[in-house]
Amino acid sequence: MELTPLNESNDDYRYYELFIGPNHPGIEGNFSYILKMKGHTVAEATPDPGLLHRGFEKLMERRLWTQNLALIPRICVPEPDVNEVAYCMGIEHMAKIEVPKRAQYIRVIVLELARIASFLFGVSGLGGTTGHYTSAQWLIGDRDYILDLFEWLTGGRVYHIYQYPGGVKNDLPEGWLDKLSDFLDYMGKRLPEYDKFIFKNPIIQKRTVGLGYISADEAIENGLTGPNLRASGVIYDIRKAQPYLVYDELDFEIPKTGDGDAFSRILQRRLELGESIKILRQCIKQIPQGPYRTKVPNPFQFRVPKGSYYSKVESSRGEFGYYMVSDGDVKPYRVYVRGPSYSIGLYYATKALVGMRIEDVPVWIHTTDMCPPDFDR
Amino acid sequence: MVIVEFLIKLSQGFGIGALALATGLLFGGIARKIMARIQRRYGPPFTQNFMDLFKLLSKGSVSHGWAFDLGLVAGFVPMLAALMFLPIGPFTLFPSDSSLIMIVYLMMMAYLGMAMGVLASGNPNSAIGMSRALMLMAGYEVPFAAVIFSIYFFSKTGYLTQIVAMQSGGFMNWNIVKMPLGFLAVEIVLQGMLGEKPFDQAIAPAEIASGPMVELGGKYLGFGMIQHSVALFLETGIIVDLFLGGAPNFWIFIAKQFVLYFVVVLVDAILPRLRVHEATSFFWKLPLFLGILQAVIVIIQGGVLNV
Amino acid sequence: MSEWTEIVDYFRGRSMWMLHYCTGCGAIELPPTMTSRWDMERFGITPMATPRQADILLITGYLAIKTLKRVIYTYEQMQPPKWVLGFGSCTINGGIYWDSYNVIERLDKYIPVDIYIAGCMPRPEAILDSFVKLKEMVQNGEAKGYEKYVKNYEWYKANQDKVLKRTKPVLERIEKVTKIG
Amino acid sequence: MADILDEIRAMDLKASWLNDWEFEVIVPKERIGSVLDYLKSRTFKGFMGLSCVDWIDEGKFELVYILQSYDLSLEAIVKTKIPRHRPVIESMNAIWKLCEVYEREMHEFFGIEFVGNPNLRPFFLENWLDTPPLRKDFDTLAFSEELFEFKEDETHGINPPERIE
Amino acid sequence: MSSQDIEKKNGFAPIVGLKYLFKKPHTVRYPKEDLEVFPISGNSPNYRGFHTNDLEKCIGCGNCARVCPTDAVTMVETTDLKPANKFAKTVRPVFDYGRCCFCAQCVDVCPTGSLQMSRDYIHTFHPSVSISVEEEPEIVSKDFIWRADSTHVGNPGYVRNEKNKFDKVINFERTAPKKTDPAKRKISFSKYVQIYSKEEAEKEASRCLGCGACVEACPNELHIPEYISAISKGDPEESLTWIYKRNPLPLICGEVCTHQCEEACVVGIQGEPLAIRWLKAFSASNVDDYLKISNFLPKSNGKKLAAIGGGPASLSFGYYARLLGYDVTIYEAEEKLGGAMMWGIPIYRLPKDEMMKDINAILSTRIEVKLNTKVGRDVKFEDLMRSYDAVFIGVGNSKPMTLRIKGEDLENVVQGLTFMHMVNDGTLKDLNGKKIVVVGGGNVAMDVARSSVRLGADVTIVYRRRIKDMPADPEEIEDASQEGVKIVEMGVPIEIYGEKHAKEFEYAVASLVPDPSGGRPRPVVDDKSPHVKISADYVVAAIGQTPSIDFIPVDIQQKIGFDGKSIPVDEYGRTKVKGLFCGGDASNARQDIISAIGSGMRAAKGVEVYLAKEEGNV
Repeated sequence: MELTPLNESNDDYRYYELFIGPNHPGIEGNFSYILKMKGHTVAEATPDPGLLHRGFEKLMERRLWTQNLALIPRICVPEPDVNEVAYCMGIEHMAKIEVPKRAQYIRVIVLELARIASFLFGVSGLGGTTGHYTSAQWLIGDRDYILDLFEWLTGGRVYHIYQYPGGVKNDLPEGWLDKLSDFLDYMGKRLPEYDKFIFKNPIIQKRTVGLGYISADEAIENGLTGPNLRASGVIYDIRKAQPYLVYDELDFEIPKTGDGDAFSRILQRRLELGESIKILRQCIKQIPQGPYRTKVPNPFQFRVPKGSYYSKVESSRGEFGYYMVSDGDVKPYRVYVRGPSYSIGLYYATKALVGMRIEDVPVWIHTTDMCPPDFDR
Repeated sequence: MVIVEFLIKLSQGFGIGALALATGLLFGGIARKIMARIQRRYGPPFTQNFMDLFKLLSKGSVSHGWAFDLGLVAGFVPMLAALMFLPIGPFTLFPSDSSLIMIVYLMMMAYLGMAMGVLASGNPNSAIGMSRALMLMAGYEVPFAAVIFSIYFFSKTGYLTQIVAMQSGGFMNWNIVKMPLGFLAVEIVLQGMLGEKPFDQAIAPAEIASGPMVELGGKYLGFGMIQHSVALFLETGIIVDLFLGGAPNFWIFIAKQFVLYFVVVLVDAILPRLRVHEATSFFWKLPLFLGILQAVIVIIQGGVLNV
Repeated sequence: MSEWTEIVDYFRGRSMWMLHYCTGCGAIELPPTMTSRWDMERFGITPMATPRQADILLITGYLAIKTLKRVIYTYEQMQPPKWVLGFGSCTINGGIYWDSYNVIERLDKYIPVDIYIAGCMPRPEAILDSFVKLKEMVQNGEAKGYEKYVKNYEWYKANQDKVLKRTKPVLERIEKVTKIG
Repeated sequence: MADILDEIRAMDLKASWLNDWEFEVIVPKERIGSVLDYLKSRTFKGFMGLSCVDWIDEGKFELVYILQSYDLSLEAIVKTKIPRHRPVIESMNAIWKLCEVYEREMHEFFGIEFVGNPNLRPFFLENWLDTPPLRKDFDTLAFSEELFEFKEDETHGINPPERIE
Repeated sequence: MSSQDIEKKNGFAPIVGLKYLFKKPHTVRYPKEDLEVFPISGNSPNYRGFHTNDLEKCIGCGNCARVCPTDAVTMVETTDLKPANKFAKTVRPVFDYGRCCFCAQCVDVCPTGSLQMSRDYIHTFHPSVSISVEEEPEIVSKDFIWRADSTHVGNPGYVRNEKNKFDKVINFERTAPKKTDPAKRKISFSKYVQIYSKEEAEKEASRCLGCGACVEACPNELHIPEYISAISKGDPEESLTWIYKRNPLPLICGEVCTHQCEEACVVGIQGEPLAIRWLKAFSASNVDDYLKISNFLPKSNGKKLAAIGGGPASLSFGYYARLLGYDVTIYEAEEKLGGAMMWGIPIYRLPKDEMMKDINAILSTRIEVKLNTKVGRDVKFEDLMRSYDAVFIGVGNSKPMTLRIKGEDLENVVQGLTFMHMVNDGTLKDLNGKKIVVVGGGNVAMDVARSSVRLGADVTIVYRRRIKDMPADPEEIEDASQEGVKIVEMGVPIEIYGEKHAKEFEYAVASLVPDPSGGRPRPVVDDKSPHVKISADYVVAAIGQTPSIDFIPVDIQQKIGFDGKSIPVDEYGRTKVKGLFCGGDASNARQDIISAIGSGMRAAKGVEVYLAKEEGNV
């Protein structure tokens, strides 16, 4: 690459192009920003998505409703369960399938565990970008314990393929809840260490406090959702506002940080992690016995009645939505996936990154916890 | 006889080079082990760095022009040259020429040479990295200079051999006791010199894809690694000579070096990276303050109070 | 000379630096493999930020056409000796995206692959296992994919160009796309 | 809450609840801008997504705008149909700037032209010369077989029993 | 910890990390160590690894191949195994691990439970340096394709076995049709099984996996998956279109078919098979105008065919021949069409109006029917042969087999079909308080027994083997015993006592000896066998019958090779005499309606082939 000045005669600076990604440790996943740089400062950011584009929406139209269950976890790799749940909930709504209470509790457990795993993954990314490798190693190491739980429950470490229209595929294995409870105890011990090691760390605070400030109005205008939106002071959580599953039976709060900067974004996640643990503990106590799946027709005869529905789940990154259209056949007519990172990664980043120094770009990317596969699809 | 002497010196020089390299690599390996432990894992064998170096030297490499090659040589040779003047325990290759200023000057030369080389690669990442490295250098060289000034003033000499000699006779004579603030400043500076976190802005893999090293591959990276290892040995060695009273024999010298490096590694393990301007301004604040304070104390002690 | 080669190969096998490039979803199992739970640094494998420094390129799953281009650039930037690992089903025969319009089917048509790992995605154990295997292969001098690439460059190039440098539509158009202006 | 639907119906539009938090509005193509503008003024400030459904038998594309009201906790699904053979619609980037990227995506995947959108360059795909891929008449398997040169055994090795018909 | 607490900066807080310098790492040093977090060492006990397949248990239904979202499963012909049962196919799944995504959907849908996943997951392959680049992709992908067998069976992972089969996505429980209470139905001849409602039918149809194992079991190979799928879609008309392609008597078959298909149904291996028969009845009863949906176009090619007998074989022959454009004439000896269906099947199983619905639909294709015309008596067979282009014999079996015991010639010892004829034509109206012994275990025996119950009789069935060996439908047997029919197992008839009328019936309780040639066990009566006498007003022998083709001249009989039991024909129903075709019970191995329909249909096709050849010769 050459340090070529771009032809902008009215400017004395030498601009040059810098690729953040795809082959760059500072980017999440396989995604790229092409930055036009002015010294150490970003003058223009252009996202270059599609490096992970697999054409999910097309492939889903070619597969049976339930076959797609193997496909959709891959839309958001670090947190696959939200896809499964959102998709199944959409089907259940359209086909009017009742989901047993126990299955709903299990789904909440899975979702909240996935949220914790996703937090650990996301903040470890921050550790990686700021050079705080020890925290990255710790968090990913601890995330593995969640993967163990998932593996025992579902038979797969990352792609669980555990949800099924009408409930979940199999019951909790014997002793699983004890194991979960042990894990929560362990997390309870580790969390203060994380706080001291990461959140109270003066340099982490120096790097993130005040970085990438966004006001509440701007956040809404730019389509931010989830923790990123809440960190700006809009206390809106689908789990509270439009309770799905059994979230209305559980006692939890939406923490408020509201500074709108990078630090409050990770802090928001950290505080929500505490709430997740609270939810999980309640679930362990409250989970009822009983069936865990309503029987639905087998995959070859499973037809969803004509109609369309937008089903959504609060993921750790924001609102994960599935807009599904059925023409009454065994295959979906159209599935549109609304990834939570779409607006922030492809649109808001072009605004937010401008004027930012190069060293802050990866930090900003990681504090927004964006996940390229969910907008590349 | 001159020829024989020259040959002896030459082989001794090679010996020192090899020794410094081996020690540097070993330190690197042990540091990786320590880091790994803090990160709750086992880490690579402590000989890993040797294997890495060997592999790098056996690997194919791409040059980016003569300036690239020359730059690397210019980065590598001064570092080795500086090493020749370092009193290693009781041994000094050129006892009469261990001028501190010269060593520091040669070290800076090495970095500038490196800068020239990597800039020739044309990769913006390495340009950014190099500009960061130089900016950082501007940061830590100032407090370092302040401390050196104190030592000059205190020891009334610029030769390391003499500084070491002055500290003989027990722990209480070491400069670390006499100039604790200066030592503190230098330890922080050492963190910066070695490019360990929080001062690794120059390489910063996640930001600028390892900065200056971005276009170095194979043998070039191998030379970079040698340079880094030698620098590690040299820089810790200087501080051992300056503050820890040198050493009666080689092993103790290495042990002292390691203690210094150990602290660096621990800090490296628990702190993330600062922004580059923050790092520079940090050097101009705390370490510089300590350095100047030390200088003032020394001046007051030596000049005014005449202790 | 052969002893020398053996020694070199021994050290090459003990120090393999991988390129830190997440090409596909298999990359999600790399962080656990890299970090404290599985710790692949025990084998001397560390992630590297740039292709110049890397010895092994992990193709972690499917390759979108756009990524394929970057991967080829990356691969060609790497210095020999270099090795490619194909992770999971997608690199072998298309995997779950076998019918996708944007994902290649067989990786070794475009770059030479030294070792394939089954799984979707491979567990950390499987990844470590393949690293150990690759180490043995390197030490026995069996991993020579990079030489193959040089030897058969024309063939690889033709395959790459077929996918990357399309000049006319792949399928006959059924309906004309309406464009305005 | 329910009165929002009455208001919309008063505008001579079809609207119905999908569940407690979601309603859909069917809007003729000409009025889409004004309806979205109106909804935005009625607290539907969050733009959640833009989707498109290819009703190939009808010869229509259906654009689906998903809006979110944080104050009312409601989701509005606004649908409009445009002809398939000359898919043109005005861009909504005057109302939501971020609509631009969604429209760019729909342009790429369906070939819909958004009048007023300054940036309809290729986005996810590189060097795409075929039918836009998410259209129903695009056969992804055939494309894949052709481009990546592999053949699919449709029978899975099962030979259907020979029968007298 | 509150947010303010966390937010507080503390330069010394990170030192907490250093304590791990002196703690044991939590690294799992694979391959030296293994995970130790699960009840077993290594990966999780239900891990989704490589597949295992119990090749003996697998029936090759191919559901795994069809459900696979990655198209990784191929069914490949195998030669090295013996099939699990008579319906099993010889294909077995082969997995392409260059495709497989380990989602376990194939395991979830495996009806036999033979396909499972193991905990093994490691397989690496490195192409050798010597392979040429052109061959490499093929060689690599081949290395990851292998047949699932018992290689990994010792290390089971994701398993759906007998214990947790309900976790599968198959629905094992049948939606039973509504039946009238036994107490109520035993006093009435009205139909007691309700045809499915729409919801029931859709629910039942939605259990179908669509694998088509039933198709091969069906004597006429109906398009079963297609028509069930259409029902599940909620479209009985489309369903009937599929049925009508190979069966012009859908409602009759829907009510009384012997449903071989249900025996083959893969869902039945671990659960209850689909009620395929009732589903057919559902679609037939929900469509009024058959011919509209069957796309029948009246046409004529001027050729004339005759069919002897008015049973299902002839009707089927007539319909498909009409479809091909032939003019067909049916010669029926009785006053009504239907043959065995008319006279042999009781109306509580097959109401006559339902039967006539099917028959009338066929007749409305303008088939000529000559009732009360017995060939051989009213018309000469040779005349038929002369005046028609081809003749089809669909006379069925009318000569009953005899018990060959003493007292068989007494009055009130009747044959099953004769008895049923009497019931159906109304000559036998009341059996109140009478004791009836039925010998035999087939469907005719059941019909006789249950009709007698409805006429007020006290019925005992005497059968040579055990109940589970009975050839009758299990459902029939169950319903019969619910209605109060006594069943005597292993009763071998010895003698019937009485002077003019039968009074007493004696049988011996036999013991079962396994058949050395592998068939059903044989009852053996020896000296020790106890003999039982029961009183009987009627003894009905329902042990089968053979065709009677006396109307055919003896020379032709010899020519076609009639051996007294059946007429040999080829796959097109052709006998050895040119232009003479045969179908139905007279020539079929299986003697039921669906086989008769099948043979009629094949014969129609055979006529086409035959006449085309004839013309070619001219």
